[in-house]
Amino acid sequence: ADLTIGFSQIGSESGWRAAETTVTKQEAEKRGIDLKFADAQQKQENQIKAIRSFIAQGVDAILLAPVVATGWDEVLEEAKDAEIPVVLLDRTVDAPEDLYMTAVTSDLVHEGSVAGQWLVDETAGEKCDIVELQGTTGSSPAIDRKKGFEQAISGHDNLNIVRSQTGDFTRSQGKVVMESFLKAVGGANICALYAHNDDMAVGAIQAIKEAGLKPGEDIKIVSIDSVPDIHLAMANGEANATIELTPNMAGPALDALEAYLADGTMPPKWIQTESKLYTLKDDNMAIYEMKKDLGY
Amino acid sequence: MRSTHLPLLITIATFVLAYTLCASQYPAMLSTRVVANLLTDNAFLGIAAVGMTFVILSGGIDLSVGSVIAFTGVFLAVILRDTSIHPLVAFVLVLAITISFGAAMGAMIHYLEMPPFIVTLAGMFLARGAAYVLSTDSVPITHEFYDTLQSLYWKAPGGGRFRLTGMIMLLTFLVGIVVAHRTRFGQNVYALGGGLSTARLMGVPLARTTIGIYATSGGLAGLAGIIFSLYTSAGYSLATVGVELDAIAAVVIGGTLLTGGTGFVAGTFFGILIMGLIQTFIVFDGTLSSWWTKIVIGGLLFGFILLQKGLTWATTLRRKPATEFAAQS
Amino acid sequence: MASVTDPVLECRGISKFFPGAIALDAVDLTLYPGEVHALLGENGAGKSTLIKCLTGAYRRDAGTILLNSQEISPNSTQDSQKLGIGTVYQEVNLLPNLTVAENLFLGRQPMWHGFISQRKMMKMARDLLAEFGLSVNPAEPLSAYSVAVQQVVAIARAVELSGKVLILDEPTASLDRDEVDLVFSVIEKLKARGLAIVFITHFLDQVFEISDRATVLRNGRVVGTRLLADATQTEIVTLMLGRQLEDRIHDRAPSATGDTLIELTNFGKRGMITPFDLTVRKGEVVGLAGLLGSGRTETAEIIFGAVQADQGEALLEGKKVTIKNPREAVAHRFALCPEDRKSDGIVGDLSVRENIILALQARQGWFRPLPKAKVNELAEAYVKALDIRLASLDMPIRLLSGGNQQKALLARWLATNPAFLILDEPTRGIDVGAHAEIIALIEKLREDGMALLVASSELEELVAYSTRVIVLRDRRQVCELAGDDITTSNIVAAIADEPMAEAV
Amino acid sequence: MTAHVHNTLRRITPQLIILAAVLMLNFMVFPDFFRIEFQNGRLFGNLIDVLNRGAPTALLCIGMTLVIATRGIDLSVGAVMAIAGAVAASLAVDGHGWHVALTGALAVGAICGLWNGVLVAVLRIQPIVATLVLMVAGRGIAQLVTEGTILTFLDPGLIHLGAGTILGIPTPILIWIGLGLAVAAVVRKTALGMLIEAIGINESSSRLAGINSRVLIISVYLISGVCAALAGVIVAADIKGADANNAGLWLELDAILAVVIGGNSLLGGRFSIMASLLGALIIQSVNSVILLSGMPPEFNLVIKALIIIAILVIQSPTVKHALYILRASAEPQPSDPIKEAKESPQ
Ligand SMILES: Nc1ncnc2c1ncn2[C@@H]1O[C@H](COP(=O)(O)OP(=O)(O)OP(=O)(O)O)[C@@H](O)[C@H]1O
Ligand SMILES: Nc1ncnc2c1ncn2[C@@H]1O[C@H](COP(=O)(O)OP(=O)(O)OP(=O)(O)O)[C@@H](O)[C@H]1O
Ligand SMILES: [Mg+2]
Ligand SMILES: [Mg+2]
Repeated sequence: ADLTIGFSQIGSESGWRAAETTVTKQEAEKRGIDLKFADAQQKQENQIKAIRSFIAQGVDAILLAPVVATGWDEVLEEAKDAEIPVVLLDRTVDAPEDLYMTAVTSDLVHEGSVAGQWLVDETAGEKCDIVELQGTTGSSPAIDRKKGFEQAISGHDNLNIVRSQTGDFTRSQGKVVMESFLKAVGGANICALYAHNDDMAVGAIQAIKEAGLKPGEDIKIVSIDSVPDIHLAMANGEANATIELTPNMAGPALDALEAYLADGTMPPKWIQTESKLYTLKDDNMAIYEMKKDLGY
Repeated sequence: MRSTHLPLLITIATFVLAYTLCASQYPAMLSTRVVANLLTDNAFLGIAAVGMTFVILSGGIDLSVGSVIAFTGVFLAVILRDTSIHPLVAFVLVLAITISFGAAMGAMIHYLEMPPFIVTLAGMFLARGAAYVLSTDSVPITHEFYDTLQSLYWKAPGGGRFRLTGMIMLLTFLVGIVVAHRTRFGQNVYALGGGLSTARLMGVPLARTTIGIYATSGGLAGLAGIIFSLYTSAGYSLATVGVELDAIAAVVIGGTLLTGGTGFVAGTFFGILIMGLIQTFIVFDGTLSSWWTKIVIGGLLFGFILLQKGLTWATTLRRKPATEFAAQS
Repeated sequence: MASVTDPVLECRGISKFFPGAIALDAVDLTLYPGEVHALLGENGAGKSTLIKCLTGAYRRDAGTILLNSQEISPNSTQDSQKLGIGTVYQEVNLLPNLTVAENLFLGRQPMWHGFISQRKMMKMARDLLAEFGLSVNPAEPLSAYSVAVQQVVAIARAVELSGKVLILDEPTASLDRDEVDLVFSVIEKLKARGLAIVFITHFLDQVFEISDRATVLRNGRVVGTRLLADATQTEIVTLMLGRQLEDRIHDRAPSATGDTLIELTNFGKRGMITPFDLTVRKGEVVGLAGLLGSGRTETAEIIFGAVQADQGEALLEGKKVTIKNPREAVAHRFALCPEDRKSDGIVGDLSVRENIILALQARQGWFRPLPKAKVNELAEAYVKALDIRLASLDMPIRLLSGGNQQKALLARWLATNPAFLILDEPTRGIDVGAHAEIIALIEKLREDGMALLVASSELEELVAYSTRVIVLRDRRQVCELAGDDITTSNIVAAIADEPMAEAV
Repeated sequence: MTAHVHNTLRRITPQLIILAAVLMLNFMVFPDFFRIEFQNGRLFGNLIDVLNRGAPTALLCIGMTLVIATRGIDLSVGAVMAIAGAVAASLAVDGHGWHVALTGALAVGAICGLWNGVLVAVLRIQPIVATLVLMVAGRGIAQLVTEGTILTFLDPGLIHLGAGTILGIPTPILIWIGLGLAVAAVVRKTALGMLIEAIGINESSSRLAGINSRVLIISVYLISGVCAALAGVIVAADIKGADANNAGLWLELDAILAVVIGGNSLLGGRFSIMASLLGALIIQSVNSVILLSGMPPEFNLVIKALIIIAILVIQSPTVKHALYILRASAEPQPSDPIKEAKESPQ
């Protein structure tokens, strides 16, 4: 391969991220790029170490999926000094724009507000008490998706978040926390569930079923990511809406890099991926079939 | 040369051997960049590991360091954001907090006779919880003093940057070595590790030493937190999860026995380097999937332990057969 | 001699209660400068407890302590060290992971500009140890040396610490004659310097040799203080026991008559013990004599499989057997009562009852627990037979006094009804009364047809019960004595002799 | 027999009191806490949740107690849970029945335990480091099996183990109580318990007394591995999928904490499985307080830390001793009975 690109991935903490890794590797292979992959096990320090090692190794470019927004200035500066372009994947950083070439991301706040807006439309002014399953406390998706959702429902007095607790982005915690919501608030009093990711929603659906309620009908469910299992649930009428976060961030990123390395075309600073809303109106079974082998 | 220096020599030999092997595979690993990175990237871990070495030498363990580092970072970031305090004052403040925190854990361990594992586990929850309460967001630090500190580096030929933080780590190790072997406090730490009741009968001031050990570890975790905040220019409550396990692994790879009483601060330094080397090697290789990364790290950890065990066994077998199991009890 | 001066140390009405036991009941003790004061009593009389209360290792429940007429109240051993009271506790209490020099000077290291001066410390250590006739490398970790060496180091450390009072709790238990002499010469020097020295031991000869006065404890009470110049051994023993010790005439043990039980040929391990041949018959007591480090313990361990032999073979009643580990040895009905009871013998937190049945249970297997009734019956029988003093069978064995722990260990092995019993220093730390009982016990076991191998530093004792004595030197058997040749002087001669043709 | 029951009761009294106190705290933040209904074919209520959600920790506790009794520690149980869940799920996905999946998972757990045991007992690596190896590598192995995805399965038999009920009681509750009682009975009715304690207190003495310490130590790690595997299967079955990334994450710390709250010493020796199980329930009740209190999640850890510190302080030997003295000094000095006790056996 004539191009060597380093990819510093956060880790493999969720199915979505595993899919992103798979897709990135596929995209690199498709283009004949030698991809150096480094898994940081959820630690920023490991990501910084990896980037420094990439620089020491003299790669042609670096893909970085940053675990957190802050703290990249120093190492990005080193990359810049070594004239290695850096492309950010799926999250941006709090660093001067000249330190990286471009960022291919969705807008986390926007995702939250799409979910909120869907619920606003769905309830159409009827009173609705919402429970919220937050992501890992302190993680940027948890903070931004909460923020976006709250923005969208603010001003609609019929919508109220009555309980909000972290489900750590995991299916089992989603189920456990939903169980406690059902008891603490009372299943009949919950009108909708907003989960920061689909995995927690899938867990919560099971808790709702075990409590003798019908997910999707008795309790409306909206979540984010669009992983295969939530489409399966939607096909069964057990969930209502999901917002897609595409795992294919590498495609646009590598396109931009190749163009730049070929003739110096500067891409825009932000390549935003679409946050597509899927509802029961879509052919969820087909989407499930399509997505299930993507490595989620 | 004391016969007890053997584990230290073995660790150093292991490192040299491993480095040579890595370099023969990837010549770029000989560059000053890699050397400088080993120092800079592991600075905070190294400093925390010095504290951990003292704790483990005394027969204890400190699970709270990762959380204390995160807390320090968040505390600094929040205080520098919300007040106009100078960072140096903030450093003093945060060190005072972490030292007292460590001392409080030491006091609980000594006066309430509770096992360190559990006390520091509770401390780990508490410190991280406190970080969350301060801020769940990651808070950037944008003080010009930080920029000044960050711009202090020496750029070696070949592009390696030897930064202030790495030098502070080296200094910490030097001080640690002197304290461990040349002061009464250090000797008392070893004494504690040799046996608590015996140390008591020999007149070692247990309360003072125990509290001192955990205060040292807390303080060094605080210093590591300051270094980490310099490293990332931010404070983040989810940072450095599990760093305590890395520090423990470094101490153990460095030849210190977890049962306490035997080991060297200098060994920990090479333990840190060996761990950094493993990571660098994996990144240079760049073909391992997420899961193979974990398996390989575990496998290499096992390999090092085994190598150490084997060398120790081979060299001590001839010396003292009679005390084969007296040594373990 | 001492009454003209003021006492250095006075204890008045010291009491100590343990849950389930009164260890000390209003004990008085007065020490004058320049005297060696023996503290005597049976196992469990409270000697060690008194020492620990005095030095602040235990918190006393009542009583006052006066040092030079000033009331003191040490709360920790550190306090008492600062007050000039140096102590050697009963079990060697040093740190095996530190070097000899570090152990000697822990807490008082020579400083140079605020840092410990290793060089000075090594020199001081070498000088100090030379006084005790020990030429070990002070830079080696203490664990490299035998219990005996460690004991001497502990004494040296205590001597260094004692500005006013030196307390020695059974310091000579694991020393042999030469070392004892060295220790005594140091004690004499300190005495001349005006120190008060407390000396605890079960060797009455040593008491009379070095001590000026003796205080006798029984069941936690002082039963008398005597000037030793005016007292006889019998008087002291009677005071200790509360009864007369029967004089037992030891018949020379008859030469073995029984069948051969075990036959070892060319048994040994490189670097540890030179290969040896050994035959033990039923109804025979083979004694092992030698200096410290001569390989007695190693011989015992290798026969029991605690250390695996790398050559040689073993025949048990004519059949070839392997002894790869203690488990196999126990299965062959071997038993070993180890020398270091604290680290190799007792299981501290288990009850006395469980400790007694431990080996038997291990042999029975995990899934065949001994019935409760049987356990109680066994434990009670042995506590009675060996006169083990305890508050209850349920108390953890670590709370027993040293001598009583030793007896409980003996009980553990007797309970397995062994065919071949190996005893390594069986009477270490045992009081005179029990001492006689154990010797009697050994004789009885022999008469019952058991085969015994006993390693001991007490030659009189060896002479009393052995049918044969094997002398070791430098980890090899150098001589075997039998019948009327077994006398202390012959053994001493054999130990001292240059290696010659008399080798086995 | 009754004396035995009496002793057990006395041993677990502190844990029972603490559990009661934490449950009362639950009641204070959520008055309906004790309500249990029969709904939808199963018992339904917070108390049931505590028992049900406590299952993984409780199962880990059983093995962990034995390991800790031998003076060891097993950090790998969380990773072993992930491996076992992954193996069960992949077997189920391949169309094998639930018993094959379960057997396979348990076998893998046993192998993991064996590995740990051999490292500790044969290679003499310190337990905390020996099991750290599998803790780090194990999750990777689990992800290797699931390829990083959540491996979803539909086998009703397997799902029943985690999410089903028997006579209205969630299966996990029956499993952990059953296994806990069984293991506790086995170690106490045979000599195993005492021999394990002996090894934990003084291995050298135990070996010289003829105890096969090597095999015993390997066995306890093996049991721990199997318990972890069972917990892993339950956790996977509960969500109908194996989540190799998160199953059992940091649960080893909860298990160790539970053992300590159960009053067992980390230095080995005397142990009580019952007390550890109560410890697991106490931890789960603390989690329940946090969930029911409705506090924002950023306070979760602080609340948990403070409650745990309070529990540990109450349980610490020093405080216990102080309470003992207080109680003893309230009564007249019991000097005479003691003297009798001392003299009677002689
Ligand atoms: N911590 C304790 N708890 C309960 N009883 C104890 C404790 N320590 C000692 N004892 C008991 O106190 C008594 C005195 O023990 P001590 O060790 O002082 O005897 P000793 O005279 O030194 O005997 P020996 O000659 O065997 O060493 C013994 O009966 C012992 O069982
Ligand atoms: N004076 C000494 N200097 C150096 N090493 C010694 C000395 N005395 C003993 N040792 C070492 O300690 C080890 C154990 O000795 P130990 O005294 O237990 O042997 P032993 O023959 O069983 O004597 P005993 O049973 O009489 O104490 C020996 O292998 C020896 O190497
Ligand atoms: Mg004593
Ligand atoms: Mg010996």
